[in-house]
Amino acid sequence: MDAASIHSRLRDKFADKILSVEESVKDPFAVVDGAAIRELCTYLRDDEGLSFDVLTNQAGVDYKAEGHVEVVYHLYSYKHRHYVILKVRVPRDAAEIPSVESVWKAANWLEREIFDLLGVHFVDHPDLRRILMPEDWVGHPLRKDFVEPEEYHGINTTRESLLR
Amino acid sequence: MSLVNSFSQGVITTTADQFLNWTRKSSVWWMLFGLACCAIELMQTQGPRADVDRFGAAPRSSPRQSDLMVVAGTLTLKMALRTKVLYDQMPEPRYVISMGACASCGGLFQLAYSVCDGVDKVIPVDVYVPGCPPRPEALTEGILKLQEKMMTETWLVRRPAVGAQA
Amino acid sequence: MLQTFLDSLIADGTFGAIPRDVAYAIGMVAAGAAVVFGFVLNISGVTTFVERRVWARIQSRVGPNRVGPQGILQWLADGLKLLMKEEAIPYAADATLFKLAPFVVTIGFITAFVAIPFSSALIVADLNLGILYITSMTSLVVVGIMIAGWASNNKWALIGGIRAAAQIVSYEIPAALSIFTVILITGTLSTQGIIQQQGWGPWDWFIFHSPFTFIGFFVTFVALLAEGNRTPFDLPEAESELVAGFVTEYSGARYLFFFLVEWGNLYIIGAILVTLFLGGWQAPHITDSVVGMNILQALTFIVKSYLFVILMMWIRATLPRVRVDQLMTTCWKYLLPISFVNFMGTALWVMIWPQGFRFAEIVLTAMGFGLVGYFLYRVAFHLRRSGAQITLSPLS
Amino acid sequence: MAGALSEYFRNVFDTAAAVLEGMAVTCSHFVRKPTTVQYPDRTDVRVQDTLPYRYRGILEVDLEICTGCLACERACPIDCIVIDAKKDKGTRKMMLNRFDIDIAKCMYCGLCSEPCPTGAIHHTPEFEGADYSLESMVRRFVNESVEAYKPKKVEDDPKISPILERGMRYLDEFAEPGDEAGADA
Amino acid sequence: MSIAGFEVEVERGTGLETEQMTLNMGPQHPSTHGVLRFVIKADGEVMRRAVPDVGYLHRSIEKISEKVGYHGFMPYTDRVDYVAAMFCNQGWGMVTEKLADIEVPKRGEYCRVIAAELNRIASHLLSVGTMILDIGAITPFFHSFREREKINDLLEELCGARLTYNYMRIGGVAWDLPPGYEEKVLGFLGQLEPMLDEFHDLVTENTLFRGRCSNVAAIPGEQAVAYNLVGPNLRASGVRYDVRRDEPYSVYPELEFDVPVGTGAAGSVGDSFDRYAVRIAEIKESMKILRQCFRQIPDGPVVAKVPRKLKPPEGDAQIRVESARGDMSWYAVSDGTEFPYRCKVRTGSFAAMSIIEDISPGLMLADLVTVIASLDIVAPEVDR
Repeated sequence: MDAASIHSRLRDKFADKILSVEESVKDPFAVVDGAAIRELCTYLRDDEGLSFDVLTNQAGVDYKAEGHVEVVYHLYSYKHRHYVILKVRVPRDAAEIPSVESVWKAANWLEREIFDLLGVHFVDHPDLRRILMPEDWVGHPLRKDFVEPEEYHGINTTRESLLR
Repeated sequence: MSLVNSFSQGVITTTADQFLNWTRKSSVWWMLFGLACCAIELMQTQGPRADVDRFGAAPRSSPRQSDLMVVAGTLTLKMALRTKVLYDQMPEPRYVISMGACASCGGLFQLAYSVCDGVDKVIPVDVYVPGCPPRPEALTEGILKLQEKMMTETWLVRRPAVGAQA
Repeated sequence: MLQTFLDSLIADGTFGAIPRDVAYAIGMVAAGAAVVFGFVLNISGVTTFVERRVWARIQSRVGPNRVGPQGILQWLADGLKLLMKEEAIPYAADATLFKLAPFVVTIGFITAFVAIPFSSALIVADLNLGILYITSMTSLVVVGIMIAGWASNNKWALIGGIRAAAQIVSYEIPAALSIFTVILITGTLSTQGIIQQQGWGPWDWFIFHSPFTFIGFFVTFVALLAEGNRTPFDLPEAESELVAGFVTEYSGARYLFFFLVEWGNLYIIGAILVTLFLGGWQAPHITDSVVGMNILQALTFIVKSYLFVILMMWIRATLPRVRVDQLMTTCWKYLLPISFVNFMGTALWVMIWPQGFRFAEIVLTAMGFGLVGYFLYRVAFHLRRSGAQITLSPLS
Repeated sequence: MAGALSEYFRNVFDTAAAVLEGMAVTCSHFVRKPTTVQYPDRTDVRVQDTLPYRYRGILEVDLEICTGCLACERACPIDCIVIDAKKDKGTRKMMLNRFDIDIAKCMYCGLCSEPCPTGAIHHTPEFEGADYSLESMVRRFVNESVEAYKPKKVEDDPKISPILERGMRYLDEFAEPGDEAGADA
Repeated sequence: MSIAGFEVEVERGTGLETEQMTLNMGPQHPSTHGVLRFVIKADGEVMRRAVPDVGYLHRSIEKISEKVGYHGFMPYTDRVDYVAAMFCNQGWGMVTEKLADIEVPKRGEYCRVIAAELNRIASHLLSVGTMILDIGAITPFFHSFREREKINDLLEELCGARLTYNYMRIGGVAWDLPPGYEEKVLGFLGQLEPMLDEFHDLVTENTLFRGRCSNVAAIPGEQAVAYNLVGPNLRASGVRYDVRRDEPYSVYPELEFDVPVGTGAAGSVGDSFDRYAVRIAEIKESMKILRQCFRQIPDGPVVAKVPRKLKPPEGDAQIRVESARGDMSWYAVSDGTEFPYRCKVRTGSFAAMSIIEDISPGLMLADLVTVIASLDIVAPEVDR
């Protein structure tokens, strides 16, 4: 199934939850309502004709200028060999999305990573802890306004170049 | 050792020192402490082509039995604290080789927010080996350089006080 | 032998007014020190060097070859370096036990040498329960290992210690049962007695005495491998699982003791096997000189047992490690029943042919050599297939 | 019962056979020649000389043919090259006052030698550079300021032309970009 | 509960107070393949739970992409997965080419595939070698490294480095094949075959090795898919999916190869032995691909003309590459400047690492190292 027909199927089912679709770009995507993402994903996984059985990638992007954080879901179906891209946009200062961990186990760590690096809270995630950064790290590094700390546990994080 | 630095220079003490240094240099046991890319080259150094075992340098998995820590790869801030602990666990005399650009000064990861720019910020380093990653022969050269350094050390002979040399 | 020598010295008046018992004691200590420093430590040390070279060759490397000519001083450098290194005792460790463990292990290992017969005359003490003494003394090692694992206050070390205990205690049974098969034939526990009943020719060795001893030899070998913590049974110090097992926290000279015991034990295993199954020091009678014969016998014995040491290194380089449950399965489900059958079978065999059955011995010898022949054929096959360059020189 | 017993013995036999086969493989290695290259001293040729032409070892600069165009400095993603090239007011010639490479930081990616117009900056097969301090690992190529090379149509200086030739040969190794339609060719 | 076929009762009501032991494995541990840490709850030798703690090698490669530009990021991708760097090179090249609409010349694509498949062999050799080392046999590790060293030589001749190749460029590759390369590679493949046979005799057929791997951490197909396990790990669980065949990229449609899957040869489908066997089979497939490549490679340029300051149009793109550790998914966002706005890579080891917590209960301590090794986890791929 190509992206357009998947999108139209989604539109039929969740009319008001699909905020917009973009089909003229390289990777067509649908922007969906964050609050309904779990519902949508469950449908995408369980529907016979779609059966998106795998979440291949989940990426967070911080659009500082637009004031939102975007979480991109790349879904793929081993059965039908088609994929779809969903995007969820949440405001930067109140980034909260329902977790899809219950839909795909793979989302567990991917969501933890997005939480760690971009500070998006995934509601109902079973184990939302920092994953890559130390527990006592301050800030979310992949946010565009992240400032590298000068010192971490007494270790200076800057180094003077020898090429003075 | 209570004997350290307790004798003045003499033929016997210098010979004893030489002998001690010889045993140390001939049996550099390094700790299995691969961090990143360089760890693969560290394995290759131990592997059939380069075979650093020729010089008596064998791998040890416990820091307690190692003489040499080859910091092979990028040291992240999260790992830097552990590295200090591991170094503290090693018994004296201990040596550190900083293998590759990342361990020496952060290298290409100086731009990163989570990387400790150089292992010398955490523990003292004896030999720096350039390369990204250094090829096994380059690390072998680093170990030979370290052996050279070991041979110049004095244990029994009293070292001149700091500043007396000037 | 030692006693007669001491007696003659006392008669000479070398000891002067020293009481007889004290003279004995001094003599024993001197002899012990001579054995320990002249042979035991060296054989352990050299073994570490040989092992590294053997491994290296199997792994297409050259191994240590820079320290001294061909690297033969490598073990000396290793040992002396360890002696002169800082000895750290972990803060939370049980210091007394932590210090005690290496000595317990070493005692268990060195005292075993007392009853090892190097030639018809060269034995510290020909105890009349010799072989039992050796097995019980080597079992003392497990106590040391357990103490080490416990006292280190390190969980990896603890697991290593517990594993060692379970393993060594279990494998003691098949090992002892298989050793008893030989004792059924000889009727004596004395190591010299066992060897004297064998001959220099392979057909006179107990391994080819009957099909049961033939299998018993392999059972003993496997069980002793497990008792010596050697691959495929090196679980207590499994490097990839338990960091370094029970020695994780040991450094410096204390580690050196464990180090010596581990490699020295190989020689003891070889010596036990050679004594029991492979004719011990028995050599063809080519000279009438007692000294000459003794030298020849000692050489035979040392070479034979050292071949086993090399075999064990070679096994270690070849085989992966078993898992704990597989270790126990091997012992209780395979080795134990087989050694029981062996024991009963040998008993029957000895009842029927008390003087041995010549035909079976010759057939078994032929089979043994046939096995070696087939093995060599496979080796040649692998060599041919790989198309690798061949060199016969062990030097590098 | 019989099945279990035969399986029991088959297990024993299989294990023994597999062990024997493995031992035969390893035994055959006893007489194989080790593949070790005994760096540094016991080799027939220096290891450096056995490395391929493209090997990316420690960077070197031939100042004779350096044009001072700063292309390498710009290409370096981690700024481990620092060049100070200034036009001398009096002589109106490009002068190189400084050309430093921090080989401790360098990641040996080769991105700097690719845009060089003359092949002045290039990787050598040299890899030995271990040292006791980081400061000594900075390679400073300019001792006193030198004149930058000015490309000519035909190089006739006998001193420079072999160096330039070497530089151009180094550059030739890099692939020539085809145009985008080249895919169909 | 059952361990390796034996029913084991862990807690009997004997009144003995038992306590679970918390073990801390890593970050420095001989068999964690880099720096990984596991917090293990163990009941004697049996694990109740092994919780991975990653991030000890988080080098913020994704953030750096925002600072160094499209060309300058290429060497960094080498470090995403240093064991199989070619695939990361290729992934970054492909995603940028997709963003900027660059077409790679045919010969360039073939060069990429040749380099990548050589790298795949090297990576799998390392993987099986370290797996056997972790299981306790020392020699096969050295033998696989001996062969790997030869591949390193070949790649060194091609691109000048042994590990961090930086071979590919946006729009193609940096160097054409050196003269006489075909003979060298084919010569190497010719002698790799007997080596693999020997490996088979030494390792694969070894009952002790099989005993350690069979039925250890068998992952059923559905679980593997749910955790997004990819590459050899997924195929070992019986799911016949290979990006090279099912979502073809580069010149893979022109090449013929099989996709091996786990068959449960030593136990159940998807166990550690299957993962090992699939890797060995893939080495053979890669050899097949390499031979075809050299037969089919056309003449022509190897790299397209790409501006030195590349400014792809605004937008995002996602591509997938079949790396040695499976489907590697690259997602890049461009904002029209010469620096990428965001780059995200989802790697095979990341998923493989996340499944360990789920499959660890009931395994023995010794099995954990088998599982880590058989899943072929490379630490920087998890952490990036």
